[in-house]
Amino acid sequence: MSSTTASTTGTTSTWDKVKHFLASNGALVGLVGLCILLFIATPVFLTGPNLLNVGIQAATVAIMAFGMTFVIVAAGIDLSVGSMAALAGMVSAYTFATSGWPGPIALIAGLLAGGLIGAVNGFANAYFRLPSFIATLAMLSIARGLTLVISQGLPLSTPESVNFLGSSLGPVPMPIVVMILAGAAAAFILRYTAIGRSMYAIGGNMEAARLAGIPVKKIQVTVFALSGLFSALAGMVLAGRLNTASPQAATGYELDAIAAVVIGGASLAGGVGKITGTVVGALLLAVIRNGLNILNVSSFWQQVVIGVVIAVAVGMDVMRRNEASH
Amino acid sequence: MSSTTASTTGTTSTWDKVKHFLASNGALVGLVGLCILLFIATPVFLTGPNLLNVGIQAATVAIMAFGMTFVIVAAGIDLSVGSMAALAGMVSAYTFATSGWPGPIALIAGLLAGGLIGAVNGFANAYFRLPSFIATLAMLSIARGLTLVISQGLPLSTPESVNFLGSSLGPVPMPIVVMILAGAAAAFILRYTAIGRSMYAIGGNMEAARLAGIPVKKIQVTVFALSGLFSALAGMVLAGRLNTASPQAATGYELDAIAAVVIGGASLAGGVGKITGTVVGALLLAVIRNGLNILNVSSFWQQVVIGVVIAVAVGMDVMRRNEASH
Amino acid sequence: NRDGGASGSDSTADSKATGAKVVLAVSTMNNPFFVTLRDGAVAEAEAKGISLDVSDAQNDASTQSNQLANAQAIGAKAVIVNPVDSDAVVPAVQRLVSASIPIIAVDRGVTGVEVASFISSDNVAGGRQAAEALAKAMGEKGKVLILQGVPGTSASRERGQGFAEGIKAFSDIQVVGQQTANFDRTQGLNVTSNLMQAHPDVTGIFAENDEMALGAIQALGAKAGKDVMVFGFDGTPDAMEAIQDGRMVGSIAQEPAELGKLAVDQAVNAINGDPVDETVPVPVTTVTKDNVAEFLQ
Amino acid sequence: MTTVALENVSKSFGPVKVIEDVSFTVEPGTVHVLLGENGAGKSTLIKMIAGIHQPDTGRVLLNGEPVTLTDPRAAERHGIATIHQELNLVPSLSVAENVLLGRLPTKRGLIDSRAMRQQAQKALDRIGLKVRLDRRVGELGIAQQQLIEIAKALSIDASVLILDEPTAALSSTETDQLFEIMETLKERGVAMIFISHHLDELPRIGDNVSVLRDGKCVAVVPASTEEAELVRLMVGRSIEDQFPRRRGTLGETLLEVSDLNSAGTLSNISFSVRAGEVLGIAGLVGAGRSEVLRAIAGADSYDSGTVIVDGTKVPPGRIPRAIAAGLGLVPEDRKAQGLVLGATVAENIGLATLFRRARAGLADLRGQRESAQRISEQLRIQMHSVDQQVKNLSGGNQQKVVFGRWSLANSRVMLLDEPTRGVDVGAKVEIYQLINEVTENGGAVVMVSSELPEVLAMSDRIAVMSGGQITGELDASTATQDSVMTLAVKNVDDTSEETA
Ligand SMILES: Nc1ncnc2c1ncn2[C@@H]1O[C@H](COP(=O)(O)OP(=O)(O)OP(=O)(O)O)[C@@H](O)[C@H]1O
Ligand SMILES: Nc1ncnc2c1ncn2[C@@H]1O[C@H](COP(=O)(O)OP(=O)(O)OP(=O)(O)O)[C@@H](O)[C@H]1O
Ligand SMILES: [Mg+2]
Ligand SMILES: [Mg+2]
Repeated sequence: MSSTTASTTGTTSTWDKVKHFLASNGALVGLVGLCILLFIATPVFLTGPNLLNVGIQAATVAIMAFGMTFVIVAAGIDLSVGSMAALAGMVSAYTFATSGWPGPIALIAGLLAGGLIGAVNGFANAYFRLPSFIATLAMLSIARGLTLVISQGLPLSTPESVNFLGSSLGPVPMPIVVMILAGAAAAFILRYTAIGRSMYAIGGNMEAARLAGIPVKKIQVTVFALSGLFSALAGMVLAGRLNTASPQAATGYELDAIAAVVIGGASLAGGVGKITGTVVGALLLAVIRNGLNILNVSSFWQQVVIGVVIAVAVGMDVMRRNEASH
Repeated sequence: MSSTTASTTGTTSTWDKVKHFLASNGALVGLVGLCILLFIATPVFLTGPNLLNVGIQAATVAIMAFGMTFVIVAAGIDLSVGSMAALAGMVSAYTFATSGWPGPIALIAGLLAGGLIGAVNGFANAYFRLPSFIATLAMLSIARGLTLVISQGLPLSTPESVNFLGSSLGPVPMPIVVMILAGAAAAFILRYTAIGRSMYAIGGNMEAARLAGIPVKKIQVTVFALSGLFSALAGMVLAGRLNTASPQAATGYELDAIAAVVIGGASLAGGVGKITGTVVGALLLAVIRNGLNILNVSSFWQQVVIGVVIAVAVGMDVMRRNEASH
Repeated sequence: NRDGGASGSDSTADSKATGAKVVLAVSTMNNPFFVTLRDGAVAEAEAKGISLDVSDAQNDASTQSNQLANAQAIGAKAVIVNPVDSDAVVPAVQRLVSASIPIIAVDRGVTGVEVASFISSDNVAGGRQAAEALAKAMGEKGKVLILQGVPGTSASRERGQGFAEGIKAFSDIQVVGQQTANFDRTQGLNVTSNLMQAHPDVTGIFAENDEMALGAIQALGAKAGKDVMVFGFDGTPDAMEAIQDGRMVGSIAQEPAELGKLAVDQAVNAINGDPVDETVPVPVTTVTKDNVAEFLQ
Repeated sequence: MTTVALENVSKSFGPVKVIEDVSFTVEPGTVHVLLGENGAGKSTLIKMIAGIHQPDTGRVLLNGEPVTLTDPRAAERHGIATIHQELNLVPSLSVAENVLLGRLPTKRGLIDSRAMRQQAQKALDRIGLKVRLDRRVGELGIAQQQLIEIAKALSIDASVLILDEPTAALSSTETDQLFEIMETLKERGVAMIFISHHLDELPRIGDNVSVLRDGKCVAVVPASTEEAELVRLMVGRSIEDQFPRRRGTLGETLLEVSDLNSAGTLSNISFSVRAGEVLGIAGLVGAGRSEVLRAIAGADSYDSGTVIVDGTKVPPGRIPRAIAAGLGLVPEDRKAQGLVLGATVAENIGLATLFRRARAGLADLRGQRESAQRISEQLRIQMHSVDQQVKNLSGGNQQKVVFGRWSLANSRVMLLDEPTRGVDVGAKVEIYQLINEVTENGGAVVMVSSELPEVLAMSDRIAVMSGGQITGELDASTATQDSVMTLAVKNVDDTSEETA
């Protein structure tokens, strides 16, 4: 192998890169396969407007799942993302409606609320040593309750600044733009910052991280605060698409967000996970739903099919990885 | 310490046992505390009928959580318990309605359906190496879809044999009886059978268990099959209480079941967990909801309070355990 | 272009609509009410020879928004929407309207948008009717419990609001507790059991849907219909049976199948360019033992 | 130049007093050795200097000034670097990131990956470790991981360096390299604390030795003190024979391995072992010795070849079948592979026989407890009771628990992978006695070890491996360290581990 000529090495290395990319973004194969199947089944699937549709539909879960990626890489779990998203949207709408603050300030207030709630999760996890499952399960309930209390159960109109995030700028849908920017930011944090790298260290071996002088607790708080912030952003996109902050928004999204991250190759045991994988996971979920809709699969069978596709997509990835390791 | 006289040793040892029981059933302290608070707030809480109420309401989640305890002890997770419960009830009602099988056979058919679906989870986890989170998330969707397909979305009447499980035998509510029997069976399996003991070994260190010749994969299949079976039983109790198998029954119960197990002192990392703890966890959840109902707390605030109580109960347990280890 | 493809082949009265694709976006299929609504629509679509795609938003406003976007992508000629949330559905509907796809709203409206047709039964009015009927059954005095639906949903809000307005008229009736049971039968059972502990002297229960009402009568056991009057909402088959048996005193029947049928009719009219009724009120009927026979098939 | 000292420190965990009134001083440029049996308190002692534990009473002094080291970071700020006994690496991260864990070089808040690679490469070069910087640490063998752990500590420019059993997982070549580095650090005036169970290493690198027994310092002696005297101070009695191998007559062939091949790791492995015999397997780190044992035991599958145990053919990758045929594997990493740390002694001993002894599906819990009791007495496992969690036992006693499991399972062929790694001299002799008992009862032993004296003295025959092959077999009575090493470096054309 060391005897290959320079030129061959050159091509090999590009090909190797492709192979490596595929190998480390396993669900991508599943996603592409699914898209091909859907295209065969119905040509509508591959039209530009429909693909934009899929992108828009993936955006909310994807943005939440970026935050969730931090949490899962650091060996935690965050069940409160959906509730935090709803709360953040509601805070924006409420402050805008009652305080008369300008829209952008209301938007920022909502985002901060998400970050703050997330930090509370992190605090409970790091300093009060509540398992993250319990801390965020409690917050799932608390944040949803607060949303209802604030809104008195009524949907509220969101300010223009929030609606902008859900609208289209000419032909370009803002949710996709926000997803791309948020994904880039998340990938950047995970890959290039010291905090991002320590998330992997904490998730991979918390004791080693602690002994190496990494401020584990502070980073745990940061991780959950980031998850809150990204959830809040997702909540803004969601509310923006509907021009409305609804007290029931994003109910149950936690499972979708976690699924996106895990389908993307992360391990719930921590230490492993990538933003590119998470994007693929979120797209996979959106494509499945979009495809089943277009094919008019009965809503009862739809759930069966969704489950099977998730299992098969992840299963293929697992098998491929096992083969690669032989 | 070795110099204590025989008589003192005697008393110490009983007291030690009590202390040990409390220490290893931490959430019990939280449960008792909560009960006292509720009693102070409203004397109705501690009346016999209300306590039976709480017991009945805890039963469904508790029975599911027994199965979940196996799974979590063996370092897995089962998100499909609610869906399996609904499917099992529906299978009973449907076979009874369409095949004309006698009620008890329909009941058994439902239970077997649960066990089978659980075994599929286990198979996907052990042999196809799907992370249990993904395998059971897929099954959450698949089993619910199948339930809807079978029922065409409409509730069906359940046979007498199922209704019996939800009824009262004189003053004795059957759900509580079933819970106690199921709990005893689960505790027996975990404590006294080879399979139960190996669940702890697998959850504690899967590689060590494998190298010691424990048939890890087979036991994983068993664990999930048991979870399916217990969920199915829970589904029967649920359907029996309503005399109806509803396609939407037990939606979202997975979080409650997991919470009961974790509140009861199990670790999601595996290797730790007890049925007595799980019972306490399930009772705690039921008591909170019952108490808030009785106190007529606004439904908006209720969710906030539930979250806070869960966090505080588990938090107290964590703190107490940390102190004990100092 | 799109219209051109569908026309031409046939020239009978329903020519344009025959074979045309119509999407029915339902808020949730987790509730027998909407299942019945769908069945009514599907039957009518078959009769009229149109192809009806049904999507289920599982009570999630943004899923519904996705599904409405998908409807446009697959070239629907008309869209029947049963909004999860009247406010949240607005942007998605506006996109369809600007693509000149006729919209028929069913059961719930679309706030501030002029849809081609709105077919509804009035939840607030239904709540008021429920209050009156329940009060009558209770002898216009006593204590009442309210089982609320999923907090924050429009159905829960409107029915609750109507009931509250209606019950005010009866000064001897006192609402002693209102708790959510999330439109779920099991929770209806649990919450009622709990509330009866605190308020054993209650003589009336209003549930914001029949599922919770059926849970409540299960909790009451023999007391149901004798000591405690339970009133539901929706008029599902199970509830009708319970009314017949006397375990439930009544429900507000909305004739969901009729809603679905009328929606399809309006959609066909819109596609054919025939006149469309802007609003089609479907009466809500107070069902009690007196008139339940009419509703039982 | 820092002088580090402990002054009358004591430390308890709960009611158990682990360190009692210990003092010592380490001058710059010297190596202070801590010696003691497993569980004597050596690691606990150094953890008080590393900022992990705080003494209950007494003080830590740096240059005569008392300091409070609240966490590992504080210790590092004072120039104290520690190589802990347990590997503290992140398996999913690269070699480079592990070497610089917690100290990644940054530029404007971002990781400076070029500086990171340079610094990491420098650290690896220093200890002569040749692995690619971007390999995931989880893929490396335990010895290489240990070397990375060392590189990690050395890359901190420390004035105090603590080494807690750094040589336990190393073979002699790497140990030599480590000692060379320690010599240069001595010249630079670094104060070092060194812990090892290999007594022969003490005079080579140490200056003074503090001997701990049950948490108390029983003597401070120069490192040149005779081994026998050190042993006596340590265990409170003298040990006549450090390698008490009792050879007997050989019986029929119990284990026959022919032509084992596994792509990338093993080629043409053949050997046989007879009843009453100990076959030692020697070789350098990464030679594939562990892979041989794992393949035989069914832990890993292989491509071709046969394994016959006591006349029964064992199929590849079937652990329960291998165990039923009489094989027992004592794996190299007892914590990760050998023990369920949270479970009790009895449960760990009874793990392999859990199903075999079960009646009607019920575990024979009473029988398990009684057998565990009997076996831990036989093996002299030190513990409060068989209901104690194994994680609270000392390393040597943990190893005996794994032994005990196979003893209970009546395994006739024992596969031992580094059976005395991290085990104190006293316990080592006891493990050797266990090996003797196996062979005297008609069993056979295959022992992989990186400690040449151990292999030479305890084996009857020695197979030497290199690059996944057996490069030769020697009779133990005539073999020497040199003859083994010659075979161990034969045909090492291993290019798989090039530097990046
Ligand atoms: N965190 C802890 N909690 C309770 N007991 C502990 C703790 N750490 C160590 N011990 C106990 O303290 C004693 C000394 O342990 P230590 O690890 O210092 O021994 P050691 O001399 O390093 O042994 P070895 O040679 O096996 O490494 C042991 O009995 C051990 O079980
Ligand atoms: N999980 C793994 N993935 C990739 N390579 C591995 C893995 N485990 C071991 N290796 C490599 O396989 C080769 C053989 O390792 P093995 O552990 O068998 O060596 P050994 O002779 O037992 O030495 P040691 O003293 O390290 O145990 C080494 O190059 C090692 O790095
Ligand atoms: Mg030690
Ligand atoms: Mg090895």
